[in-house]
Amino acid sequence: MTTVAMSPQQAIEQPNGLVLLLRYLRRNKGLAVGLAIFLALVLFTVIGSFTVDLKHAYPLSVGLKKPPSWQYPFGTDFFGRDLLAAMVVGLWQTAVIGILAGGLGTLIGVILGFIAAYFGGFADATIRTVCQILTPIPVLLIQVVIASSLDKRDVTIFTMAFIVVLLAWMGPTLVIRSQVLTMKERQFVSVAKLSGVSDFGIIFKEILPNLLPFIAAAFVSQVFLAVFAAFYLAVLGLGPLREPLLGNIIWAATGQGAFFNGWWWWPIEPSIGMILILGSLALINMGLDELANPRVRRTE
Amino acid sequence: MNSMTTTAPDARTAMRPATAATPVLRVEGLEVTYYTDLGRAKALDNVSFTLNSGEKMGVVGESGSGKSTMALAMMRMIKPPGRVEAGKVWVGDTELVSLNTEDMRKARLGKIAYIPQGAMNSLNPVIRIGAQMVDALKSHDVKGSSAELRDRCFAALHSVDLDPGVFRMYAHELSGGMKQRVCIAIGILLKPQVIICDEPTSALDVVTQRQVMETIDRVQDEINAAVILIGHDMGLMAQFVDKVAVMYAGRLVEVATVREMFTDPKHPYSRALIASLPNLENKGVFQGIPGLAPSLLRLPSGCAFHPRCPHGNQDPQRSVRPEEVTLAGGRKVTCHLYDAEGVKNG
Amino acid sequence: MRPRLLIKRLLFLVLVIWAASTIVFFIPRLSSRNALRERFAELARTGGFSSTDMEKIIASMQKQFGLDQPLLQQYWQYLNNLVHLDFGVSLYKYPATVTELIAQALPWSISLLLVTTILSFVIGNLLGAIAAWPRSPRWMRGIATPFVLLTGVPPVIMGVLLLFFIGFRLKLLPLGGSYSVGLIPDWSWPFFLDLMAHQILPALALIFGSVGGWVLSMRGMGITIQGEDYVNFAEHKGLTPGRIFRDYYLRNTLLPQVTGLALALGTVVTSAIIVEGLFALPGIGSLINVAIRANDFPTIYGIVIFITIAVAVLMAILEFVYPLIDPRVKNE
Amino acid sequence: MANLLELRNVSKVYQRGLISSHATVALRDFSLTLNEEEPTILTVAGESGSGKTTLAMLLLGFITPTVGEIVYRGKNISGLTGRDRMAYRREVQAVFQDPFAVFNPFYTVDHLLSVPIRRFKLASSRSEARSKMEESLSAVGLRPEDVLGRFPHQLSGGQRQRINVARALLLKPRLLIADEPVSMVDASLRATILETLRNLQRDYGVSIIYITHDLTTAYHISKSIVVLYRGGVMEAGDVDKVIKNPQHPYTQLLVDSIPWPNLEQRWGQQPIQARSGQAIGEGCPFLPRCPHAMDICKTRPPLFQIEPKHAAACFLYDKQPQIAAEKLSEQLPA
Repeated sequence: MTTVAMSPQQAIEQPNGLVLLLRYLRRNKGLAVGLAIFLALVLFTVIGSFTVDLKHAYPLSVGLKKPPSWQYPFGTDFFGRDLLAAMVVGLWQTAVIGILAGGLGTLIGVILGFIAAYFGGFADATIRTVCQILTPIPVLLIQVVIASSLDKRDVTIFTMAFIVVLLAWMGPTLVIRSQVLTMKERQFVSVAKLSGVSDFGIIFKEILPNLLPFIAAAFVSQVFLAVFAAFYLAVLGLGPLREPLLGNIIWAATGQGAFFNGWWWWPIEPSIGMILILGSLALINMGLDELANPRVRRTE
Repeated sequence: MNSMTTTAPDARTAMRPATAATPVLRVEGLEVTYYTDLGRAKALDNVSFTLNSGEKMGVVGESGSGKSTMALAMMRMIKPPGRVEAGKVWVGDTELVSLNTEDMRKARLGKIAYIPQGAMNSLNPVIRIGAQMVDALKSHDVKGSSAELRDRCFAALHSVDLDPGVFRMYAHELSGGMKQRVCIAIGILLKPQVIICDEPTSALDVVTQRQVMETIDRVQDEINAAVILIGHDMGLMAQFVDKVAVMYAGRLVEVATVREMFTDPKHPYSRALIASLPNLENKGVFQGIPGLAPSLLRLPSGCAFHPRCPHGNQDPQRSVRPEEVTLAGGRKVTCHLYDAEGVKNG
Repeated sequence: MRPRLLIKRLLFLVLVIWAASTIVFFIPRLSSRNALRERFAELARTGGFSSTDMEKIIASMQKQFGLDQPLLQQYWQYLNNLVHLDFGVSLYKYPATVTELIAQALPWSISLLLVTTILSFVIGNLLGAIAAWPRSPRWMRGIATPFVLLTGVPPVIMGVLLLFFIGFRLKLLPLGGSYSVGLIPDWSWPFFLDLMAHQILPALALIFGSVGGWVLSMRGMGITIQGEDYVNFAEHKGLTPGRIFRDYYLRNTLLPQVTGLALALGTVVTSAIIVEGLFALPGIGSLINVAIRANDFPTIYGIVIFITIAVAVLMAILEFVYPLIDPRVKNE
Repeated sequence: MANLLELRNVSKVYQRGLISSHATVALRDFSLTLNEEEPTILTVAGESGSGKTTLAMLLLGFITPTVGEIVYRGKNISGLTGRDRMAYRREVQAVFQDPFAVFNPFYTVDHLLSVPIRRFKLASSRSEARSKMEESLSAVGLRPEDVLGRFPHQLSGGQRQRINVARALLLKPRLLIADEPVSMVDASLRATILETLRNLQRDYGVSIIYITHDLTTAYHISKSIVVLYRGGVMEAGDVDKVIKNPQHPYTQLLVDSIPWPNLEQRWGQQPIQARSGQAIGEGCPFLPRCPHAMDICKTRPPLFQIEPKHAAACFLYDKQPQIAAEKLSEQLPA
């Protein structure tokens, strides 16, 4: 019954999308920094994959334990890998695992979330209960169990991604489900029904477009969790040992006591790489969260 | 024709004792501008009026006309990107705009109280109602044992005819009408000189609405405060207030007693507003006001109402901004039609 | 809490534990590897073991462990043991049962885990609340961004960096181990101080890893709450800023955060596994670390289930405690 | 020709939660008949919780009745499928209350008009669709170029509610459910929207059910009125008779509480008793707050005929002839 205390009608033309995006980024520095770092990493990997001989990323391809020099800008490690090549390949592989596992996890989450929320009833009850039962279980430990029971030799990046996604889909499922539940009650869905739109039409044309910011945020946080999990397993020595995954490099470095033997560059470089990846993903996630939750955005 | 009640129209005002007409509230030249992304919007433009203790003034106008902005400005609660540009607000002998933040904080509820529109969630959901009253007292350095403070709260609850048991209840245990009356009780705890009600009953049913308005009326008599009722329901104004101020596009376009406003509105916008009201007599007659409320970002030239005004397409209206004039009997109007007739306010 | 809800909650708890143990039971059985054979193969490689009669030993061991019975039979037996908190026998430290190992390691980990979880909860939420509160100073409001970057630093990297710079280079704090060599553990004050000194670096590594998450979630919650009408009305009532911050803003923002506490313990435990390994602390973390390296499957599974039970029980307790602090929930 | 829409003894009971037996009766034994030849404007008035919105949801087919059935052109609506269902959708439309919530924020406002045109195939070509949209927009006093192509947040509440009404104009349904169409709109715009709805009925023969708590606008636009309280019909009949000469104690309290916008009509003679919260059993729902409460009121009062086209469910008039609930529509003038 309250009068519609609306902001005065904006007669002027709304500035186009790009200007709005830039203005939003200026106000939301976290997202800007995150995107910048992420782009830098992508550039590093793309340029690296052309300019550097990727075979040097594997053991016994170059001289051992050389500190960073003109010839080996990132130096070499105890096993004779050129760390620059190793970093390029490692970043690329981490990205593959992250995006694969994150993407799959989000996809499962969106599908189950929609089914549970929109069709409700028995489907909703089972999906919700399964998610609630699985939530308290520490996901990383189960992944450790899975990884440790696999034969070391046939563990590849893809099996890693599969292990990671196995128990990562509950988060997005619950988030998307609650969003769809609130969206379903909104009046524009009733109006769409009145306009003769079918159930599927409502899901894909009316509800899904409004959920894009949430799905994007869920995807980024899934990639973050996937990269974190892959790194975690690698550091425990459960990853694909031959691949120069950042986690493997650090596991090998700490194993050989790199710090104490003065090879400081060996553990530092992958650590910085990992911090940049996870940090940028976390910042982007924070930015997307604000985009999805208008009230949070308002105060910047 | 009307089988309704037939008490004399001005029965209520006649009964009020004739207090000395010292204005308890004087607002002079209040101006507020919002610096939004899309440009500067002058939400309040040189608003001035006075109010005596025990008097009720209604403030009406379309959404975006600046009603709520005026209330927030008087309480100095305008948040960025808005800013109070100029003006004075005198409550009794204190001027609020120049007070420092600490004194202004004490003045809120102490001298001037605000009853919110959304009573539904204006009460803290996780602490008891009593705690939310006592902390208001303590924040204004009211001394006394917890028993004394509690009794003071009981008195306030009693005057809004709420059972003292509400003191120990939580917000989710109260109905909409009860929550609104708790807000009123909080408003009168420190017996302020001015009470601003920002559409207090717009979220309530019509029967509860009448109950709440009667509570405000009784409470006002008890502490002899001046009351400003902000709203858009002209019927409520007819039943409750003594004088009516009409706002349009951030300006006060007319101020008159409720009888003058309803029987002989001067400003074309007031006249159109009164005519558009559904009434027992004019069943089936629909007189809307053409056009739309102007955007504060790009106000029409001259008088802001000229695009929608029947007298609007002539010269002074289109080009020159009208000044407020005082007509016979103290009525104020801001319209070129009355330039000659009224006395300029300088 | 009405009894009906009590039963529902306990049933849910049992379900969670059953789910975890079932997953942990079946997954290894699906994989082609045979734990025993690998264990002995490794022993044979390190000498002192002729491989000829190994098959016979493995067969007898399997019978003794009941691994040769049909899968369902094993599963039933496994669940039965679980009910008596018997996680089976550790392969690596043979005579000791997993339960004994856990019992030994638990006291060491308890202090580290609880302290880090509580500390990062308190620090994280306070910083998040201040970051979202409009009245706090300008630079405080920008605090969220660096902390978000912090969430990007896995505890093990933080541990390595701390170990190297503070431990090795500046020699301020011990490099590892739970107490200095040569000290006899007793309830004396100096021993306690020494113990604490050894815990600082691992605790810091864990806190840095999880505090960012709390800052982020609290900041989002804080911004939402401070837009609420009751905070606005509190200001209209002329309340002192301190009261508004404490009774209206903090109280309403902290409640939802408490529910996340139990889950947080789950994540801190998983990080502790590596950090304890890194700092050679004799807690649950290193126990599972060693078990992984030694393919000691019963121990790994035992610890995983134990941690799940702990987290699930804690969640149930929080579920009971919550209505006491949030009046709206009481009359559910 | 079967009636356009019939509600036969429709009741809706909400079971709160699986465990608790406490069930709230949102609507009790409500019957109504609407036929196409006599398009009318019927007001369903009541406070919040009276069941008026539940009735709207039932009529729109969003929820199904617990007891009784809703029949559209002779067929029960819950069983409609395929072409029949689309026909029902096409002929029973709604205007909702909140101008913010009706628009999908992702699309421009045109989406609200273009989707029904496409789904109900109201236009053969894009240009015809465009002209239909422009025609309905100008009929509600909006310049199409000011509005089309814009996003909802760029328009004022008044503009948005007009587009909402334009959508109804565009579809020209047989029955329009207007659920509080003007309560969130400024006074100046209220008259225009009410006039558009009235013209819809007068010129295009569209029956309108105007759901509101605001009796002033109800008196102004409708021919007949049904007053609901806690799911039960208290009073019904010609709107002039019911508003100017209310018989049921609840209607008297309601009418007396209306703040009429003129000084001669003072309000506030009827004392108000606080609305008690506990669930009423079988008896008259207004019993706990009724100044004339009698023992007999503990049983359910039927409708009594006070004068032609005016009935009230109150034992004060038990000497008057009783009317069965099914015959409610006969009290309502076309």
